[in-house]
Amino acid sequence: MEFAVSAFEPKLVAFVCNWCTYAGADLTGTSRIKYAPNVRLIRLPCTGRIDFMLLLQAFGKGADGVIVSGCHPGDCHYTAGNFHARRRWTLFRRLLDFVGVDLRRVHFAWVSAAEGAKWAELVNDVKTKIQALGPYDAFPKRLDGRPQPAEVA
Amino acid sequence: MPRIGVFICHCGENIGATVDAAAVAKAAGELPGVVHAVDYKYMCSDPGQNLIKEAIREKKLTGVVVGACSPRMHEPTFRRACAEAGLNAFLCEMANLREHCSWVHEKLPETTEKAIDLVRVMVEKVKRNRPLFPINVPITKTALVLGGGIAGIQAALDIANAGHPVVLVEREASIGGHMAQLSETFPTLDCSQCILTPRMVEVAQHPNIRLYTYSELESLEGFIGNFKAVIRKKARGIDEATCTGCGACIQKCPTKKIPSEFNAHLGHRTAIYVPFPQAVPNKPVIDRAHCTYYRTGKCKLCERVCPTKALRYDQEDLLVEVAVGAVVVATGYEVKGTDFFPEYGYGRYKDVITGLQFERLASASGPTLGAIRRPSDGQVPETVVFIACAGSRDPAKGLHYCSKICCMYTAKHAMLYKHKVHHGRPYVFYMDIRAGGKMYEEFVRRAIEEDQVSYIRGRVSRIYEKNGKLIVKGVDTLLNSRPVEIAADLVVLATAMVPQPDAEALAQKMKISYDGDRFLNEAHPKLRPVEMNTAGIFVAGACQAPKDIPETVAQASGAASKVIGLFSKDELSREPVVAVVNRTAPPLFSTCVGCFLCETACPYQAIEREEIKDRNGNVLKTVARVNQGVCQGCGTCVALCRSKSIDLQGFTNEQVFAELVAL
Amino acid sequence: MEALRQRARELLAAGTVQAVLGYAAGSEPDRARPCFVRTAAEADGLIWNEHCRQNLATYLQKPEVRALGRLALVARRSTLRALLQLAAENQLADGRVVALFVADDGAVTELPTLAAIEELVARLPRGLSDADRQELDRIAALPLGERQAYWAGEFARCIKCYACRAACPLCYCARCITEANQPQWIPVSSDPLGNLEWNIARAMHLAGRCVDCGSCSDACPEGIRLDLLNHVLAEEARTQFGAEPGYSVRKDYALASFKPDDKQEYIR
Amino acid sequence: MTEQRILSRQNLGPLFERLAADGRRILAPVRHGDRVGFERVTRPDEVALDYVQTRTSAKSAVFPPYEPLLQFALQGKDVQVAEPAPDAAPTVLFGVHPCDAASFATLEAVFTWDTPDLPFESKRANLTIIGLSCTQGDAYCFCTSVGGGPGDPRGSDILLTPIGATHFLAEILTERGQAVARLAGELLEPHRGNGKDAALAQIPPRFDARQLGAKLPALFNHPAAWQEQALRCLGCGACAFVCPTCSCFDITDERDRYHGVRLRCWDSCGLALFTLHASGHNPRTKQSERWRQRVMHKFAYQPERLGVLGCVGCGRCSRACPVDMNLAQHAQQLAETAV
Amino acid sequence: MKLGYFPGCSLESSAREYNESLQAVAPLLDLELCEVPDWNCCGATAAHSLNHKLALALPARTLALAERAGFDELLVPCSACYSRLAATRRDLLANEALRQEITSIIELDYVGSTKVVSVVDVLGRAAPTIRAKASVPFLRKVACYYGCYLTRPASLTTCARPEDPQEMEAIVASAGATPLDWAFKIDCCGAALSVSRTATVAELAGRIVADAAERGAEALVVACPLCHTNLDLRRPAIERHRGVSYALPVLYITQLVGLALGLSERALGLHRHHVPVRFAPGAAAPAAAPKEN
Repeated sequence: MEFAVSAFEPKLVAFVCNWCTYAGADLTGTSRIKYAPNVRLIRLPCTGRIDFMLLLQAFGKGADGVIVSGCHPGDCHYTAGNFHARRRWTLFRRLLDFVGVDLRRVHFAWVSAAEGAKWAELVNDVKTKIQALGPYDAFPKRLDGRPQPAEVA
Repeated sequence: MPRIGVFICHCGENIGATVDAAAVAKAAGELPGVVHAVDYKYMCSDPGQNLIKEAIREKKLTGVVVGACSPRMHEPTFRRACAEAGLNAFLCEMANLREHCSWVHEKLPETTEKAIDLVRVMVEKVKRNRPLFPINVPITKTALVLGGGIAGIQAALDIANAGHPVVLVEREASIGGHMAQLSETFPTLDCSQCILTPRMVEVAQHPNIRLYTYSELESLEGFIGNFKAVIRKKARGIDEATCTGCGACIQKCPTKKIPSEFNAHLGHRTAIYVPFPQAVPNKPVIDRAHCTYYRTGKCKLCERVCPTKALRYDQEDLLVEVAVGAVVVATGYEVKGTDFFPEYGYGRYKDVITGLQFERLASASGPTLGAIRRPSDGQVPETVVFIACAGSRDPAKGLHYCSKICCMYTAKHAMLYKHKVHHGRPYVFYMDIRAGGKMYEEFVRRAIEEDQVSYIRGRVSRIYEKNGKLIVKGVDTLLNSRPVEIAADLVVLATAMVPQPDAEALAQKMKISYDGDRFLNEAHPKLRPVEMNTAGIFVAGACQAPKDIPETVAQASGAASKVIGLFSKDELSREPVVAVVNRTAPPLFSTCVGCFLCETACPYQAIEREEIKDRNGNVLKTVARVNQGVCQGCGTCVALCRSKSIDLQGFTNEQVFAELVAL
Repeated sequence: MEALRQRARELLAAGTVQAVLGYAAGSEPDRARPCFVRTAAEADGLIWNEHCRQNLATYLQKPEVRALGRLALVARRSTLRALLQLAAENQLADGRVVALFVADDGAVTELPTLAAIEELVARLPRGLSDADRQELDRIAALPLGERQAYWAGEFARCIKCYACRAACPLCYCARCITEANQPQWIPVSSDPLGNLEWNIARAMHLAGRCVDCGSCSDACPEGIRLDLLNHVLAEEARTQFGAEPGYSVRKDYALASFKPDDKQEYIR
Repeated sequence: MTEQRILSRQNLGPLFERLAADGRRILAPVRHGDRVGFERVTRPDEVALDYVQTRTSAKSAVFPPYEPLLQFALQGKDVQVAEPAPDAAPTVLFGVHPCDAASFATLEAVFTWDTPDLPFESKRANLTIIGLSCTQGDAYCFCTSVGGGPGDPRGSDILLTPIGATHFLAEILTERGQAVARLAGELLEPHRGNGKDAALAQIPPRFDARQLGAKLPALFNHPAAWQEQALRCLGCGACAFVCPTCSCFDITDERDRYHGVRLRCWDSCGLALFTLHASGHNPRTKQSERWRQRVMHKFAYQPERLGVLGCVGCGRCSRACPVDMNLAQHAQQLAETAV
Repeated sequence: MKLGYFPGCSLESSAREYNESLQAVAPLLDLELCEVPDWNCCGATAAHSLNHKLALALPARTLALAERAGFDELLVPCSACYSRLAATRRDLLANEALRQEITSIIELDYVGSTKVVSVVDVLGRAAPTIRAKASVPFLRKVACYYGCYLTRPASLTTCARPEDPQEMEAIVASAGATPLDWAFKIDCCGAALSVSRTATVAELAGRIVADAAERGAEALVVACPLCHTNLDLRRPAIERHRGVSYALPVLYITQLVGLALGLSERALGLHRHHVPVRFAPGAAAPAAAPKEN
């Protein structure tokens, strides 16, 4: 059992804003700080652009964990996009929790363009946590023509 | 069918040492829709770019993915290369194989796999890219400057001197603002009016400046390059074209005891008046609240003596509409806070005055012609106490912020007093002395050392009158915190600098943001200090935050240069990464239902209302429209729209979904 | 009930309104159905009891109903709140409807303007019923796995008939997100993901807007307690952001505004 | 070929076991609180035998809410298309009332009138229906108005009618019924001559569906007949989705990066976008037109084109409707409307 | 109007005339004072500097008793008592854990529904009635002395301008008096040192008396028993310290109002003062209309 857990490589999707976290992740690279290769970034202009449906979409497509990250409050390139996003997340998290979506799989962070190290820490930390949780089988997946776990009829 | 070209860069060893670039290119070549996939040592080099250009031409590519460094680094480079080869620049995307992959992971098969993933995601995205074209917004090359103080004057002159028409609006009867009221200015002690009035005259005579005094902004609509401003020209009661400014009416006016605003209520003026002798324009206005004719229906003495028959008693406010491309807000401040400290007795004791009143006392054009005489009995005060921070930096009693200019003007006042009353004893109660600025610290030292101003570090608790003296009770925190009492003849409060009383209303009218103290919010506190969040609106002077004259002038010139920069082109060209509200066939017209919940989410007020009408002009539907000149492309509205009627060009829902599917 | 009929007769007779939208007896004693009364004589058919639940404000967006002219609307608290929220969202012009608010004791208050509605609704008691509160707390207290299983079981019965959407006074989009198919936001099929995404999207789209009428779950042919999702979000929006939708015609959408110091302890 | 037998309730258990041993799955009504629905069962004690009506119909057994029509996969730059394996598991639908049993004739008429519909036919061919006569009805039942009845054998392969508290009269009606009877063997005892009518519910007819069908075309352009009734219709799909005969569907593709599936999903003529054209034009703009379509389709168009009524009088639509649109009541009104 | 009433220790001893005058004036202003049953010391003695919980429990008990008796407001004439009770109420309402702890100590619940009001609060509200009923307007110049506790700390006081309060001035003006602008109305009288360092008291209180006298005040007006003690009882010490004698009486504000309402000097307890309450003849006649301030 133990080796099965450690063999599991979680699939992480990160929704990040262009101006802070994407740039922060660039800095991680420039600083040659190593982190787990499990994460895939979706670059959007601003956290305000991140529709809550995108997070569900990521899980529905098989993500085991999701990271959402943008500029620190007050630093938004568009002044207030992250403030709007934050309210959306607050409500969304409450709903997810209520319907039984595991909040340990949804991580929110502020990572600025200067926080390259924080980005690496974040990814590694989320990866470790999701690895311990295992694959997110409890979340339904999009039908894709492959055999489904439960019969359709 | 899409024809996508994929170009994988080794970036020398930067990518190549960790990621198997050739394998990435090979894998990319097998992706559906990819017709061309190569790797190369340095894609950003000229030969590398030529590889892309040639492939675009030869393979008739409909989209390009460059797997290289961060798009924040070279996206413009590769997009330009694509455009040069005839492919719309926005059909090029970059996969970040360096910063997000080769530099942060070990040389392992997973790393190359991740690189392939990143390329595939971008291939799927670019298949859904549409050609986008820079948004060109025509620019009306006329600037509106609100406020005729030194900030507005400086901005207006700079813009006008660059050759652009300027509409300058001042709500008082003359331009000049607070600077015209000042006596001498720190740290040079040069005469304020002497340096200001030439600028005022220059404004009046400048061919590019249209001056509206005694006027206010009624409304502002539109967006950068294309504003429509309506100016309310208040009724002066005289015909400005006919009036020669001879002043006969003022001489004859029987109502003479009206407190003069210009003299900070220390002197008087008549009902028909010019605020001060050097006023620009030097044309009087009638103060209808005090004028005998307006109050009783009789008098008209002014009309009788007017040599040019310029009086127009029945004149009404006039609304003037002007088209402008940029706005500079320079509406200034007021001095306030006398009621923060009732125990100082301002209003109860005539000889407790504000700093601005002291300016008028010290001014050669003031009520005492520059002699320091106390208001109560006209005596020369032997002892004067100056109280700094009388309202500022004290959240318990007044304002939390520092008014910034008080330290310097208090030192100046004490000096001016000492220069005029050689045997006088000036005292200054202060919290800290903030004298950052060129020659500022030296100026304060001069006051203390050469002019022997007694600086007492401590607060004043109370002022009361006794035997014709004002007893100032305070504490000296440097002298073992002993209570001190000074029997003064005059007390000057360094009252706080606050925004104009109607600053909030003006900001709302212009849809620009302001802070909790009602000062206007610049777009970025460091990097965009003269811009407002609303594109095309700029800020100068103390309406943004307390500041002194040099700073104000610098900011005004900064704002002017932004306007001039904007006006240097005929059209404003903007990145087409903007939100768009969809339009569909009738009878729906748009899937937008017009709830306008997006309106308040937009940080730029870019959401407008569009009425969809039938042939007879009946409104069928009101839907949202994004003003592309104003939208900055954050996409907050896109995420908020329930019916998905708004999308963000360059980051469309379809593109993002395709990216997720490809993961 | 007679007071209601009398007000309806008067409004119709005076020509103040062209129709009164109220409730009539349903197929069985435990049901009531919305009805449109056009003449004073028909007003005798109006009833008022605890089965009169469908929020009648829902009808105001229908073109057929718009075509009827000025309406009187039999209203309970949530109906009034729906009217105010619709007005705040530019969907209802002041004066288009006269609300006939029926209090618990049967007293009828005629509210011809939105201002009058605002004034009255401000005085009404707020909050969830005890039963709703208990059910909410019961589910929230379940361990995560059981909570997940509970909702998976509930959503499994969803047949995507969209009765919840049709019954909701604030689901008035001309094109619902479920019908946006480029991209396909929510799977069309009523499979586990499609049902989960639909129900989450519906609840989120009503967050900060829902007026707690419960028409969604009343309408659900499978009896899924969809309203609980709305209640949870309404409570969160109220406690976190002070959102009280449906109490003012002022547009004050919690998700389109913010405070710099909004809660964020979950963000690292 | 009808044979009559007696089935003791005690023998249901062994019967279920023999069906299972024959490789058949059993779908039957199961009660959860105040809700009864068809589910897969293995034991008779799971089955609700005293229910009036399930919330949703039994049509899912042959026409599920969503089902794959084809699958595709990307292989390199090629697309491989595959038919999904037909769902051919032999199935017994146990305990459906005669109205639901009758609905399969309507579904068959729709799905087989022209091109064979493999997903449907494979399921239908493997389905045996053991019906259960109604001993009780409610205000919404109107099977007798549409040519059916609480003991109507049509559609069932075997029809059970409760006789007293302990037995069923079992009418073996078809060859598929015979096959089950052979499996049951001695579990089916000889018929002792008990009459079945006494046990049946009384459902008085409210209108004559045939006559109504003949009259409807004349009412098509009779706004009063539709508009007032449809004014309160909210335009949801509840009535169609619970209906045992509604067979409209929508086709959609779902995919990830390598695989995809083409699905058909239930749809409803009550939804506004049902008839929306790509041009933006919608031939049915008003809810009354959609409601009219529903009534016309069931009582006029399907009888005319396919020779079957589109309504079996189960009353589910009226029970499910959030705003109490009562189909039988409206049909009755229409039948009484002078043309 | 019915008010809970907490006289406190002083008003039963050194400040009896404050109690007498308040009780005499109240009915004329439609105020019904209902003494809180079984009240106890407010703890303004040494308690509040020695034991924090005791300092809260003592006033809390009185507050709880007042709340149990159903009073919306509790009138506390002594400024020191007022300060202790108001501070306790504030502290308990701000800290639920503390409230529970203290209420368990005193074994009485207190939820804060009873508010604490001072004589200045109550008379301020009654000013229109005083103006209307002032049959013998008090046509004299007075200096209103607030002392420390009525205006401090700023978070407790009900005075709109703690550093330059005007509430007492408004009351005495309604009784016909002319309040003077003077220097020491919120300065300390030295009450805390009243016993231990009388010389300091003489200096501090002396300044107050001297300034009021020099500005032509005909009376000092106070609303605190401790102030009264220092300005009235300690007058000989003041006069010795300054070498000047002052014939400046010190009136409780209730006494001044009582005089204006036509009550007798005896009813108001004026005879109990150390400094005789005597005024220059003439001015008190109601001939001249009271000067509005």
